[in-house]
Amino acid sequence: MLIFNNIVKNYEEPVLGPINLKIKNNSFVSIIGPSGSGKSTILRLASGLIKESSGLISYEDCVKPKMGFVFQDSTLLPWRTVIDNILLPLELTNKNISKPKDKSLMWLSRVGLDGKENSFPNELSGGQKMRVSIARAMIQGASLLLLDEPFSALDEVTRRKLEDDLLELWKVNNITVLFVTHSVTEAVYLSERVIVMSSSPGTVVEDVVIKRKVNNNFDQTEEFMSQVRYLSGILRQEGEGK
Amino acid sequence: MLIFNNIVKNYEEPVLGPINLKIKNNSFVSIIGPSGSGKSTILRLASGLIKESSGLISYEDCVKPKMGFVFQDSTLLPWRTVIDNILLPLELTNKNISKPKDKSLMWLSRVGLDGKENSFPNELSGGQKMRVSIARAMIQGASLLLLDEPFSALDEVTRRKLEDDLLELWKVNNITVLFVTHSVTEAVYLSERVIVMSSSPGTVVEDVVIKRKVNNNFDQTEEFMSQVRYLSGILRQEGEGK
Amino acid sequence: MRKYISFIAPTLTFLFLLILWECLVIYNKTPLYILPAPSDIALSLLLNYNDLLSSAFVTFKITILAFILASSLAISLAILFSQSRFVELSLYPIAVIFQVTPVVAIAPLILIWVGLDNAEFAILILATLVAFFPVLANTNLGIKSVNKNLHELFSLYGASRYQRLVKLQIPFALPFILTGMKTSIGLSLIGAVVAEFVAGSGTSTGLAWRIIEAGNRLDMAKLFAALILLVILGVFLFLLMSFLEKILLKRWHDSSTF
Amino acid sequence: MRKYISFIAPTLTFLFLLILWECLVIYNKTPLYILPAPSDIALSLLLNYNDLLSSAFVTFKITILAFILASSLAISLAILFSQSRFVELSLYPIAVIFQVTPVVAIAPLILIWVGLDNAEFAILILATLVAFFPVLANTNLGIKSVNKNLHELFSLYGASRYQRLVKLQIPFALPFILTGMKTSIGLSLIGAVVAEFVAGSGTSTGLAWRIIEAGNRLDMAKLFAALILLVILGVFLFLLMSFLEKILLKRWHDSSTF
Amino acid sequence: TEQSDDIVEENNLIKVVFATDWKAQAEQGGFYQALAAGLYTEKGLNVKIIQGNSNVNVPRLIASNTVEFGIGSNSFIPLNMAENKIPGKAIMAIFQKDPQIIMTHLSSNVESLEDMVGLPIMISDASIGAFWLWLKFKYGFDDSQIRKKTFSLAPFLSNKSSIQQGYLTSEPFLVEKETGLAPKIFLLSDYGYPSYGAMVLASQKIIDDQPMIVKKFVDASIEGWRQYIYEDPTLGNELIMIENTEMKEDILLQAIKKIRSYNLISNEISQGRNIGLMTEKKWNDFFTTMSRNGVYKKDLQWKNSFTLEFIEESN
Ligand SMILES: Nc1ncnc2c1ncn2[C@@H]1O[C@H](COP(=O)(O)OP(=O)(O)OP(=O)(O)O)[C@@H](O)[C@H]1O
Ligand SMILES: Nc1ncnc2c1ncn2[C@@H]1O[C@H](COP(=O)(O)OP(=O)(O)OP(=O)(O)O)[C@@H](O)[C@H]1O
Ligand SMILES: [Mg+2]
Ligand SMILES: [Mg+2]
Repeated sequence: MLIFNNIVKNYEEPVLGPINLKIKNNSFVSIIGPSGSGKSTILRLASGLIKESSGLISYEDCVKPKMGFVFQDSTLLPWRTVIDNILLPLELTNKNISKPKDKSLMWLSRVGLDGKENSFPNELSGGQKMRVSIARAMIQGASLLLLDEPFSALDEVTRRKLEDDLLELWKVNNITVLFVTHSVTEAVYLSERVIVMSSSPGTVVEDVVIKRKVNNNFDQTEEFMSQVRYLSGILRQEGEGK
Repeated sequence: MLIFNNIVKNYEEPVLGPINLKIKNNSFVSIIGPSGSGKSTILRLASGLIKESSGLISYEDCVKPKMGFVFQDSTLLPWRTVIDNILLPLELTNKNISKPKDKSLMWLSRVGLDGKENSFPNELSGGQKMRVSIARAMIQGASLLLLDEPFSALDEVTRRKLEDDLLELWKVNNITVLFVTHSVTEAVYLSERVIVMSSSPGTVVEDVVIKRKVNNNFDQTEEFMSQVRYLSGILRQEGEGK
Repeated sequence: MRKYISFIAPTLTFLFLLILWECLVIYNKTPLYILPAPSDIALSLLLNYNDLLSSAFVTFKITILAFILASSLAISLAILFSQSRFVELSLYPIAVIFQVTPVVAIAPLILIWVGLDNAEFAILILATLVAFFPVLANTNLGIKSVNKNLHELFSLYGASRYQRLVKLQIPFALPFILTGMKTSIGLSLIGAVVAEFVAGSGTSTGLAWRIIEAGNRLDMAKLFAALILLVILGVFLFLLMSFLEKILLKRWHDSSTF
Repeated sequence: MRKYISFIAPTLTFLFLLILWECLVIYNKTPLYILPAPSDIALSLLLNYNDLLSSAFVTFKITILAFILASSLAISLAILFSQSRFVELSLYPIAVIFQVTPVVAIAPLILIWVGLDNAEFAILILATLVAFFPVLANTNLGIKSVNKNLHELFSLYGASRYQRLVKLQIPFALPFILTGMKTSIGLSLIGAVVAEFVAGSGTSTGLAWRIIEAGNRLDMAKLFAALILLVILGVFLFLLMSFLEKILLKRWHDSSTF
Repeated sequence: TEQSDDIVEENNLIKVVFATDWKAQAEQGGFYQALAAGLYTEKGLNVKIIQGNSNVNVPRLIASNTVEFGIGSNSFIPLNMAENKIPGKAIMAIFQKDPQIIMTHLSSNVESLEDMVGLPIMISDASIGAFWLWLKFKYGFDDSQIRKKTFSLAPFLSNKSSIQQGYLTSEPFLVEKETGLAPKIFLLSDYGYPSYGAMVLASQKIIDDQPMIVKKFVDASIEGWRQYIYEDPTLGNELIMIENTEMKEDILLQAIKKIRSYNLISNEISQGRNIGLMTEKKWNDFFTTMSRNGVYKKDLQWKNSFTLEFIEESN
């Protein structure tokens, strides 16, 4: 359980809050909202990278879970090859994983980058960098995944494949996913719960549990469509309200 | 007219080509394709930022048109405020525009960033940076716009608004637009012609003219849907063929 | 409190060091003529107040002039280098030559060249030679470190070389340049003193003059008083540069948290 | 052709300068005792081959030692600074003090301290003092310039200070450090020479000593031969550092196009 | 071994260190002669000569007991030591008159020291605190005339109107060798400059604790000088040229000749006797001249700057 209790974040002016949220363990929660509404800020607060201006963030058992974070801009070390970038979390957490190299090659292949392991970041396309960053977030088996628009630089085929991989991973491994996206369909398709933000300052305007009667081809169902329409409507109101 | 004649680009290995393309003046052409297929590379070749390994790129009348470029990663000068970043092209091309400040404020407002003119880039969210970058590309009234996934970091409302703004701009000003996206719907919705790339090395696998009987609410029509389905099918084949 | 720490911390260190020094000298009964205690030095500073301050001012003047000269020279040179790889390859070694030629060795030549009556000018030249290299090397690095993407942006808009320089390369290189200058300002001071040692004249009597004078008279307290003034001047100039850096880099650069 | 230009360009400049120098000396009939022609110097170099080379070697040795010492000291200090703002604020001014204290003035103290029999050690200390600051300032800048995003990445994975240092800060600062070292290596050489000037006893026989003695005896050709050796040494060391830089930064850094 | 233990037995020889003020040259020839000819060893001393340079501050080395003996270039130095209560004093004077000269080019129209008032003169750092003071009050020279003397003669040679200080035994020879013309020389002692040159200074510690060693050192040095100037300097010169590989024999020989012809270490009458001699009268002269002109306070214990106990006049 990750709890946001009256969280406010101010820079020169207030940008976020107050936010009250409870993210249950093993849930898959998406955050959508206009650009600049504070989605990234929420993830950074959740991970402890920035400090809240007021309020309290707490984890269940008061232990910070092991986190994987895909930043909005792929944050790769320019002096490391792709594979060494992916191995970084293992090095830093001193995790003794058997065959780390094999594991990272597996992830590299899952994000469709076989053969790029010895490239440097500046030799990759935008989407490729993002995919390396995704592989890196996945490799250490985090129990809380914070994903900031991980797929928005990807073409639809790759994206769909990675979405399904992510769902698979989530189901099998009992992890919690906090997923920022600006695609309503993606949010509805993937998550159990969608949080909609509005901006200036960012607050939660809607917080819905996604109803999902079938799992196969959920995105072809009317149930899916109606929820997408509902959320899009809210978003549109938000956007035009400004 | 922008002509790609047998263009090949190699780094250590071949990444693109051979490509043969003719982009008519005042046309709106989208490029879609898997991540890493060379879409960005094509834009950079077209703008002359990188040199082709072989082949010839030529412009009509052999004059390089005035270009606006939205890079895949918003390339802002970190020491300049938002407004000064937007004014940069005017400074560099020494264009004597009346009231440049007003014009840039107008663009800033069009991309939904009123009030952010004195922020520095590191104080902006990912989508906000991208929007500054869009405003910058627009301000000098280029006759060739090269847009590399300009809207992929944006929420759907902002995106839809900017898409319509772009179409408006294109229609009114007789400009040529080369538009990279990974959204098939976006490509079909916006463009007169869609080019589909495949990867390793990047080549053109499909080049279709978009049929558009109506203009209003085109994206609600079956004509629209069928073309989207057709292109998505090709893309899926490409993606799975790998 | 946090606001004043940047002032308190160094002051505390200084005080601590001074007290340690004083105690060691007293405890070991170190004679004055080997190492005077801070109190002796302070006394001498008070007694020779006038001499020393006016000398410090002379040295200060030359330092500032040399620093400005060296910085502008070095920045111009680095800019020239950035314009042509050939020029860079041809001239960088020459700059290295000037850096590694000891002032002591070329002082006679410079003196001949400017004439004995222009000893001050000779000092200025020598001090400049001592100080210019760090700025050159750092500006060079800064200009070369400019992000490829930003360069492409400028190419796209057909920026002229001049525009690229003043709107991209210089602003980007600024933190690098300023660090070079922070090294350089100390070297200017050193250069001004050393140059006065080797090429000075009796018409302008900077701190080197006082050091020699006190050394000749074996007046160690005064010698150290001059040295301390020199050091204070150095630290002052350094802080000045740090302050300038803070102002110039204010908001955007990651290193500007200083 | 392009490949060799980095070799041809400086060589051409040198040749050009040498020829110009020779012509000027011949044309102006400059007397030997003021400025010998390159040919005179070359001759003297040949005649005093043995002496000069062995002196150059002595200077070279001290330079390298001082350089290594200064670099490691400066890098360690900068690392220490990066660990605590308080330490940085307290100690940076001390580093500035050491930078601005002229070697000439502290040489006697150091000599007394290490003992006259250890003049070489005194020279080493002095040369190190001369050389350490640019590396310190640049390493400091480099470590501070580390991208905020990258820092966040490391925070996220709970990197220890040590890991952050060796896996993030040092690699990131590498280009900065190397530029500092490029300045520093020249200063080490200068420092070795100047320190020998001021603290060398009869037993040390580096290039400084050749320069003074040749100067005393008005053997300008030999003096310049020693200077030229010094300069060659300096340029050689600089090129060595540039080469090292090229290897270390190979692929990733924007500035590594050098 | 720790050198501040100053005296260490070694083959039954007592080790002492002697610091000169310059690289090995004829002006220190007698000491090298004594060393090379084994005169010190005969007296049971193991002398180590450390060559100095313009930056080595001999009084400080003596004060810190880093060395037992050292050279004091002129009479100001022992007085400065007394003024600052530095424990050490002059025990003998090699040059009875200071060989300091001022030189001009032969073509110069400067005819006397008075003519130099107002003209730029190249002066070394050390001299600013020495004979320059005398020139100032005697002729009205002013600090603004001072230009730094570098280690090179080139600035002098390149400008026919330049004036520079020098050492009687070295610069004139070099100038003549280079230009073919001997420079015009103004020997300060000819104008009444009352200083000794090249005194031997000893630390107070060794004077108090082991006067015998001091005496032995003085005696052997005197004999060394006698041999070097008035007999065969070969041994000394060979050692000098080993210690200072840049030194050449012609320079050494002409310097010896000059020392003899100018009677620098011993006057015409005594010709090799009374080397090292100092007299209270000459010290008194020097001090009164200087103190009268404000260089020293009148109450300075000037007698503390030297001791005559190790040298005696003979006839
Ligand atoms: N400097 C470089 N060195 C080597 N390979 C490069 C370099 N730049 C790009 N590439 C390769 O060229 C290919 C095409 O890159 P490009 O950026 O054009 O792809 P893209 O279609 O824009 O992909 P995306 O949708 O991910 O942005 C990629 O496989 C990439 O790895
Ligand atoms: N360092 C900062 N200083 C000042 N304001 C900031 C800073 N960082 C973020 N902001 C502001 O906080 C707000 C929220 O930013 P955030 O990055 O969380 O938005 P977001 O929802 O992730 O947007 P996007 O979809 O564009 O990524 C924005 O308006 C932004 O301008
Ligand atoms: Mg964001
Ligand atoms: Mg791309």
